[in-house]
Amino acid sequence: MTPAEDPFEADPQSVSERLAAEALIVDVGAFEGPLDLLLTLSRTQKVDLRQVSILALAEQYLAFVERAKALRLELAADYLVMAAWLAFLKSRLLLPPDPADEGPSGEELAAHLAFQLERLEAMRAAAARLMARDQKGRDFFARGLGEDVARVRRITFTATLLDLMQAYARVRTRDDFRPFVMDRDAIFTLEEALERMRPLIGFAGDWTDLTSYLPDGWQMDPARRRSATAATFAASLELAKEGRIEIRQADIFAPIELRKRGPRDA
Amino acid sequence: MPDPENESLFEAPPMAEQERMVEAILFATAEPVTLAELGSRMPMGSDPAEALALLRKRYAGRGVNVVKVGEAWAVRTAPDLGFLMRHEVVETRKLSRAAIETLAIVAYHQPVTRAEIEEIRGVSVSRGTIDLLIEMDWIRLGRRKMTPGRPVTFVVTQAFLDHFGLESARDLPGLKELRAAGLLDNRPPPGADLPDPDAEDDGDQTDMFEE
Amino acid sequence: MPDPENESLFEAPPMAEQERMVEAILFATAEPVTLAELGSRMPMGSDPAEALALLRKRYAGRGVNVVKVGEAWAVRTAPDLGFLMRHEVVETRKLSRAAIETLAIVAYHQPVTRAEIEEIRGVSVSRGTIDLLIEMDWIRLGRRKMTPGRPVTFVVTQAFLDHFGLESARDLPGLKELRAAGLLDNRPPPGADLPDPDAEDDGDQTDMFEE
Repeated sequence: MTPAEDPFEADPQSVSERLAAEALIVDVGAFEGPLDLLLTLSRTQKVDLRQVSILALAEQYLAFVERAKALRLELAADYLVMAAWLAFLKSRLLLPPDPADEGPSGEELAAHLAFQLERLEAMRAAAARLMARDQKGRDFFARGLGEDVARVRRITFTATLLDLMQAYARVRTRDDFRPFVMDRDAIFTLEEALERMRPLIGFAGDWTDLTSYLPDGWQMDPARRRSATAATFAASLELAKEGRIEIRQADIFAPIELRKRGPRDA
Repeated sequence: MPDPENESLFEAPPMAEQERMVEAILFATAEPVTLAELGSRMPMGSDPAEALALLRKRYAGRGVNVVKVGEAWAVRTAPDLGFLMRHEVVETRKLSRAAIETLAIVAYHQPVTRAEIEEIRGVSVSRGTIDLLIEMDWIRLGRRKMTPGRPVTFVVTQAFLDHFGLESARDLPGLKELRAAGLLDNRPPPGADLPDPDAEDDGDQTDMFEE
Repeated sequence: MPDPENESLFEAPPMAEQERMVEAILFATAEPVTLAELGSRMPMGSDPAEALALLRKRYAGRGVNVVKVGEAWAVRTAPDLGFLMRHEVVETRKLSRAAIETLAIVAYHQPVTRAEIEEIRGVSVSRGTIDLLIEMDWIRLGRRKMTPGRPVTFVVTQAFLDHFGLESARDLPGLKELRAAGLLDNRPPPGADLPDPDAEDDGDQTDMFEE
């Protein structure tokens, strides 16, 4: 970026420059976004990227956008965002710095843009060098023939990271796609049992049969009753551990009874 | 021996170079190679027979040998070292959908209880699925959870991390990132409206209470 | 060096024999093999590192070479003989420019986040590009970055190194020059005037790990 350069040098566009701009507009779909276009424009300055005039580049870009507008070409939003930003940058570069302004200077912004262009150019070159390397299966080769010595067949199951991530995505988004259904209507969880029992035991002054704590509608179906009983029993053990209730059973297979444990009993 | 007339017309590579060529071709080719094929692939004026004889001598007594297979030639492991090759071929099978989903939930939510896995998958997890994943050494038992009932939890193993090339389970991308990377279609999964493909697991839902 | 105590307990084969074993294993396997894998397949008390060093020297300049791929070892044909293998070339999928550039950025900037890739390329990474590179087993997930949002990062794989004949990512062409020129620095834009490319990743992606 060379601020000393005459800012109006690029203004009266030569015929060839205008033709070049026309060609760019025809190709706009071929660019991968504004940065790509800016990099292409910067090449028309025919200088080392480190010497590129960001001001001239901004002018070129703005001219490009104007022309596209005149031709009623639909430009993607990010091209217009970049145009607005470059117009802002241009004004910063042309106007004397405002001492009251705390933001980055025009020079800093221009230097960063130059850095971005140079970095993108460098990565393009690096990509080209990478692809030009000797590649396996093209320039050098791995063993072509499998060994046919006696083999022990062992079955292993395999999955890729992609399978794993897709499976998780599928599970976590399944509910987005279907009406809510209770999949486990025959399972009463320990957490549910605890939630149900905590408020109820406050009223259980005397010994009460455990089965009276089963939720409504869970007594009839055997599977549901079994699940609810197990969960309620486990929950009462938990409450007993917390010191909130006492449990007793008169005999083997006799009903299990529980009652609230008063604070004085503790 | 190379034809002296050919030698004057086409500068054949030195014999050491020809031997290198035969070596590379035999190594990389999926099928045993005949002398004629060798000759057609090497530069004009080469003498594959002599190069092969030299190569054969060079590999005599080594860990791999140049052997004749019918009318063709190949590099093979020395027969006395076959025992080293026992692990070479393992039959691999894709994990079932139930297993991969269970595995994914353990990886993303560890330590996770069986009840939590079922909560997230929306169907019960058959015991075989957990057993298989444990047997594969991809999940193992973690600490018991400090919640009522102190249920056992499952966590993923080092072998799991190695297999999936992860440094830690925390490096797995989140849902947002999956969506951003295009791994997460916003379409319903195939079969979402069809009978649940996991129905196979739904049968013995109650078995966990019969333990 | 072999542990002298082990040596007395388990009679390790002579070094020449160990070299043959390493030779057989490396020849038989298309995938690179780590020293640990070699050790686990060889008899107790073997010293795969020394055997490998001998083998490597033996194959220097031959038609096939012993090459280092990341932390593993493989036998590959010498690159100068590629012209002989025209029959073996399998047409590989032509990568898009976006995919090639994304791959290069991951290789040179790793570990790199998706937002950083987009910042460098100036466009969002198109749907499926990352997906494709993961599927080809050329990039994989690395550690999460210790920045707000803890975004996932991408790094290149051993298969990538193997494909491009690199011992390690440090051997990428021009890496030193790029680093010296400061072109691999993560330089944030001055001020907040440019739209922050990281903004989208700053969301609640950690929420899934919070109980």
